[in-house]
Amino acid sequence: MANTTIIGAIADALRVAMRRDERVMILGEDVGVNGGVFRATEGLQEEFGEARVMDTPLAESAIIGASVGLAVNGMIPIAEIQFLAFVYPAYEQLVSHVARIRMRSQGRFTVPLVVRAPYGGGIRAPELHCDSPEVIFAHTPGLKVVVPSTPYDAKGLLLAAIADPDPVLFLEPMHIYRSFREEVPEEYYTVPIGKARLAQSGTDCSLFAWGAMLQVAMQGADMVRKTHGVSVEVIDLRTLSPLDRMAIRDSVLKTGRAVVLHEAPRNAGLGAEIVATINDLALDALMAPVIRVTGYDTPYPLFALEDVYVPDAARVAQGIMQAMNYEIGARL
Amino acid sequence: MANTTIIGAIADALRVAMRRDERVMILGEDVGVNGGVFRATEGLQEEFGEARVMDTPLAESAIIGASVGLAVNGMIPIAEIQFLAFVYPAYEQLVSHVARIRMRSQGRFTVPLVVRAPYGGGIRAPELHCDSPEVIFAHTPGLKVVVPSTPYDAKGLLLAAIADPDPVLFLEPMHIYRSFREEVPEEYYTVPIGKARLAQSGTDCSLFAWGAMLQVAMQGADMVRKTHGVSVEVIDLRTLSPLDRMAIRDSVLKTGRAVVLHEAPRNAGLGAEIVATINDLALDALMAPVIRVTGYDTPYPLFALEDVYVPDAARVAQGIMQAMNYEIGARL
Amino acid sequence: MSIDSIRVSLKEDHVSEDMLQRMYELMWTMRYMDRRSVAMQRQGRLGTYAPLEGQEAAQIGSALALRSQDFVFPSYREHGVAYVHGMPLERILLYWNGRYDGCIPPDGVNLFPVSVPIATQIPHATGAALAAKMRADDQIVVTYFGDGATSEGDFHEAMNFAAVADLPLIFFCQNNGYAISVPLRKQTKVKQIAQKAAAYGMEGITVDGNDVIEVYLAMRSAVEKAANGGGPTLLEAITYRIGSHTTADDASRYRDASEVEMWKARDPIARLEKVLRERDIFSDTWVKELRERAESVVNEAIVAMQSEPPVSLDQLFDYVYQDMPEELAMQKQTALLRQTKGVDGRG
Amino acid sequence: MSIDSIRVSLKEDHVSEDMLQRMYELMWTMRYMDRRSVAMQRQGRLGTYAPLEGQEAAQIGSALALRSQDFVFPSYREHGVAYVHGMPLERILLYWNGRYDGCIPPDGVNLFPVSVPIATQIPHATGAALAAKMRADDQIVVTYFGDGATSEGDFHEAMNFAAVADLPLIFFCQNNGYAISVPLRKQTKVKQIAQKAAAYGMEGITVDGNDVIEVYLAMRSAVEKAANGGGPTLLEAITYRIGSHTTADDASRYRDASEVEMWKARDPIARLEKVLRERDIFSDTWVKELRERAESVVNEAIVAMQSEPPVSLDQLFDYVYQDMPEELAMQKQTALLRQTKGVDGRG
Ligand SMILES: Cc1ncc(C[n+]2csc(CCOP(=O)(O)OP(=O)(O)O)c2C)c(N)n1
Ligand SMILES: Cc1ncc(C[n+]2csc(CCOP(=O)(O)OP(=O)(O)O)c2C)c(N)n1
Ligand SMILES: [Mg+2]
Ligand SMILES: [Mg+2]
Repeated sequence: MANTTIIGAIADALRVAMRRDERVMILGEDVGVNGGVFRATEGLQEEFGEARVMDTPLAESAIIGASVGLAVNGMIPIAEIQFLAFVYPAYEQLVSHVARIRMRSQGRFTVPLVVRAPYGGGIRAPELHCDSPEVIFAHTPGLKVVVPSTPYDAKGLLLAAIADPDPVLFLEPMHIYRSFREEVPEEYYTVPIGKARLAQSGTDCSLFAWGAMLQVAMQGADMVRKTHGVSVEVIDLRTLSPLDRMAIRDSVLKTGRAVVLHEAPRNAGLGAEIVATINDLALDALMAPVIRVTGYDTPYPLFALEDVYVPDAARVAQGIMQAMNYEIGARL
Repeated sequence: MANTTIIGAIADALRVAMRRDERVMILGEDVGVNGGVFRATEGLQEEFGEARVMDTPLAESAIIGASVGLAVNGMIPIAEIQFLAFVYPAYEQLVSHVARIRMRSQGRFTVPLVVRAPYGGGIRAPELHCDSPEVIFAHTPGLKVVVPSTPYDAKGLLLAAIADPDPVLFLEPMHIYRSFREEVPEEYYTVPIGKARLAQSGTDCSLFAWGAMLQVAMQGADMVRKTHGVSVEVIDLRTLSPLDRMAIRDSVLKTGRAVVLHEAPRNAGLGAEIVATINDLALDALMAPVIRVTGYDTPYPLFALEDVYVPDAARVAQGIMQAMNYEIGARL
Repeated sequence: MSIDSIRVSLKEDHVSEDMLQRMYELMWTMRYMDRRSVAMQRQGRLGTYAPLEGQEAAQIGSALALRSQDFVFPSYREHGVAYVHGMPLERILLYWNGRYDGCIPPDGVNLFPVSVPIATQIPHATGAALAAKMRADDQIVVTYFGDGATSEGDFHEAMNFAAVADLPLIFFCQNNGYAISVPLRKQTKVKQIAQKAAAYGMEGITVDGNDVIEVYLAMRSAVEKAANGGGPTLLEAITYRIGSHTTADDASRYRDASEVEMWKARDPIARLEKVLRERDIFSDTWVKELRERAESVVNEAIVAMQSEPPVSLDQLFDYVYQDMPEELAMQKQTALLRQTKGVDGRG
Repeated sequence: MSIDSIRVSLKEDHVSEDMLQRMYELMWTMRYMDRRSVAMQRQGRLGTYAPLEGQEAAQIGSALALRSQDFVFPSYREHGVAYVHGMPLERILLYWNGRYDGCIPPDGVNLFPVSVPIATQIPHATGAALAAKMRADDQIVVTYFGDGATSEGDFHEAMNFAAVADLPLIFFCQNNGYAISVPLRKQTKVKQIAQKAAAYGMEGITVDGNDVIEVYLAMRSAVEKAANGGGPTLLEAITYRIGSHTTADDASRYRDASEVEMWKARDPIARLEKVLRERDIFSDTWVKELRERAESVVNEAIVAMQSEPPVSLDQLFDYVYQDMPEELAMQKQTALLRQTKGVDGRG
């Protein structure tokens, strides 16, 4: 066991994976001697050499495109994108190729690629370092989208992503990279992709969150417990695509109310799909509209405004109370 | 008045706009002497010259990026993307710049750009000619997304898009480019962006659709009227961002049931936002889950499979009957 | 490195008579197949099709210089390359009928599926070449693209990456003078695509793409160079497509008939025929035989294509992921029920 | 066009004494401002900041050659360019404090906001230059970027587009040898970035980026050329950043101290000082005066930055679109209520 942070757990997972399987390699900007701008790959080039830990030219489409070629020619590439918004120039490679090669070739060629990228707000970073476009990739069949919110899950989910025969976009909540520590096994283990985690059991309202928002969700749940005695069930979705629809349904069937929390703009965000999932599978149980506590429908602002933009515990608490206080109308 | 098709109305709108305002120009691949692969720009280079109707190199990111520069330096560019999936290499320009320049510069610089692109399935086209990623752009604050479904709207909405001070993604349902004609005024007129159109009034169930799916919606509505006497209200959303949320709410408050229809994959598609909008504004009126009739959660297939993939009238009719036959449960 | 100095002047002597005859037969086969495909499209028996007529020498000549272990990343017009590298003709045809079989090479055939978005296959080739280099086995990689493709960012990023990493890779550009309707002079200001190699510190070579022997020899040395650790090459074959961009295009809108005629006079098959005649290895009986052989090969492929079983829903649902997500499995079940009972499972 | 032959050898005689002194003062001002910014970041008074120390000559020299009507599309490190072209220092500082004011040049200042995603501003410049050419007024466009940026697809697409369209445009590359930690040899196989111009049929010029006079003169002729219909130029200034990539970076992880020392010995300010002394236009009183002036300009800007009014919600909501959509107006109202009453309007 090691007591470590999310970034520590990620670095550990990378090392473990590279030791286990020679085909695993890392490519990206500044991943070599610099160890990545967040130090996720620190020491790896020393241990595994320049070929397996490769500083690429500054060209994201080539990084993802080359990863496709590496993957279909026998390697297991892990591509680091420095900040998630810088995957946009590689959007075509991700959507038109990475996500479709298995289907296009009916399994003849596959892309066991992991794309790692820090994302989300709250660190006073320059513009375009803080986008949360997870829904864009969740809408792309053929990709899986995974977001850990604890050191234990970070290591286990990343190792599962590397072992996965299909491409996984592994989003790292940089706001909580170093914000807390947890005991994490030193050996190899995986946390299954596709399964949500019950972060806290409750009876009155379900609260769905992921990544850095999980902490905010817990704080918000705590507030309403203290102020109004509301018992909130907090679900850490962990995998955003494919969604654990059964976990969403079961929780709402139990509580009858739900709040979704995310940093991304509300309109057509992943929150909408969670509302739609509840509509599909648990409408009868619903005693109030599902409340979405999200970023506003604006671009992520320059950092002087980010505290206004990113949902905080007070907004979560308000969202929960909104769901709790809803007076059901003449629904029929 | 001229009796014309959607593609005819688009060509007409372009000509009218270029005659009215010297700053309006067209750039894209094959838009010049070839008149565009669908002939939307036929004859325009002859009339307005090579500078105002410009064949660019084969480089979508440069087309959109250069359009930004044109727009902030006094022009009103209309960029043609040959098929919507070929805007993917320009995704970064669209999302990181086109959508954000007004906000970034607090109105000091603006991008009155129209990006036109044919999209959608059903024409036995090669791979990646048929994607319907409209939700991706609807999730991008700062962009507007418009889709006409009739020749009259095509001309009026395109002229409104060109007049709009903000960037508009103008999606053209190529499946119905030439499938029917309608009387269209020859002079300049606009159809307001942001307002849905009541395509058919009804009392039992609301059906939301746009673009090429509007026809399919009407056929599906017709089927259930004939077979089950169901009165369907069909709403043509026309603008996908910003959504006409009030039109959605009002219709569902009236009918109590709803079906959403689109070609894109279901998961996190625009249908989810429409469900979420109904959840937000009309949950009490809802007598059944909102049914999503959509493409499957797979990449758009090679064309031998497209008839299976793209929703047809029978699937729409089934979706409506599913909503009609739903037995409301013990919701509390 | 000046462009004029690198223009190779190769002698056909290096090529065996057997090889010359094989080239001729392959070119003839592809031309016949191409014309049949265009005709079938007109009859509604094939979807939109991208003809290669005029580009046979560039394709056959380059593909013949490859070894079977070499990995090919094509664009959408390389039917000739695909065939030479081991793709059965009927699968090539099936591709143009919207069938996935057209994307699946037989086992052991190192051919990536057609890439529709322009230039996007080029970085794939870069990655594959990096894998080959890391494994240090005797594989080189080649990617095909057009003149228009060189304007895309992906071309640039992949070229630069390959040069820096010194990869066993050939960038093969079929410069046919047009990207749909856009002529080369609107695509780039340089006269030859090979000049672009200079930006990457890479070797760039221009060959007469209608001279199958010149293409073959240039490709053979690029393959040798790559296989021997000499790094990547940008190889430009100047050629012309005689037909339209695809069957959905009408090239007469943007090309003068006189230009097309000029290029017809440089027909790659006729040119090889001249060489064969000079070498005295061309006879009417030989040609008759090979034409019959070629036609029956193509005709059999067409029959095979037409007798393919109907598409199956498995093709739509089973290959999105290795393990089908629950929700997708439900969607498949619904689709199956619709297909068998004509109803929605939930309807 | 050989790279060696185009390396300009220009004489400082062409530059007036006034201009030389102005250069010196501007470089000194920017260096003082840069060091203060780094210090303020350490004290938590500024966000992550990208220092320019070492690159003053490239920035001041090139910007001084511009006319006020010329349109500048910068990257994120061009504080010197921005200042010379008319952006008040306090706004530059405000940018690094996460404030929108930093993206708004005063009326008449043709400066585009900082572009964070690498190379993406380059196509903007291409479009702006196309507009300038269409209007045929006397405006040229210049875009700034780093050595790393030349690997991105956007650099390539924009260069190619500009060359084909023959635009009044200068591509100004500050080649400081690194893209964060990645050295030039891992970025590209060519020795000089200017060589890349060959791929586009464009002129490429390399100058000593630490020699402000050479930069200025090369830029002046590129501006003249562009203004006179001579088309675009790729102008490479070889320089070095003395500090870290940003205040979030630690350059000692990837650069040898000896390399940094070597470049410190080529300090652009010291080099200009030498010229001034040779010309006998450098005196201690003059320097003392200008330093005081520069310091007070910077200090005033810092005070102005710090006395900016607090951010307003209008900045978040009012500029997404010209006309605020209904739903967004509701979101703004909610946010306002939260701010004033500490509660959600609906809560
Ligand atoms: C990214 C992208 N943009 C546009 C298209 C549409 N398109 C298909 S082929 C083509 C021209 C390609 O020209 P070139 O690269 O010269 O190849 P050729 O067809 O001449 O073989 C275009 C623009 C596409 N397939 N992908
Ligand atoms: C598209 C994109 N990818 C990655 C980054 C992260 N990043 C910021 S600066 C930088 C290096 C840029 O190097 P160079 O172009 O040489 O400019 P310099 O910083 O040396 O001035 C990187 C990789 C980014 N901002 N945008
Ligand atoms: Mg071509
Ligand atoms: Mg640099």
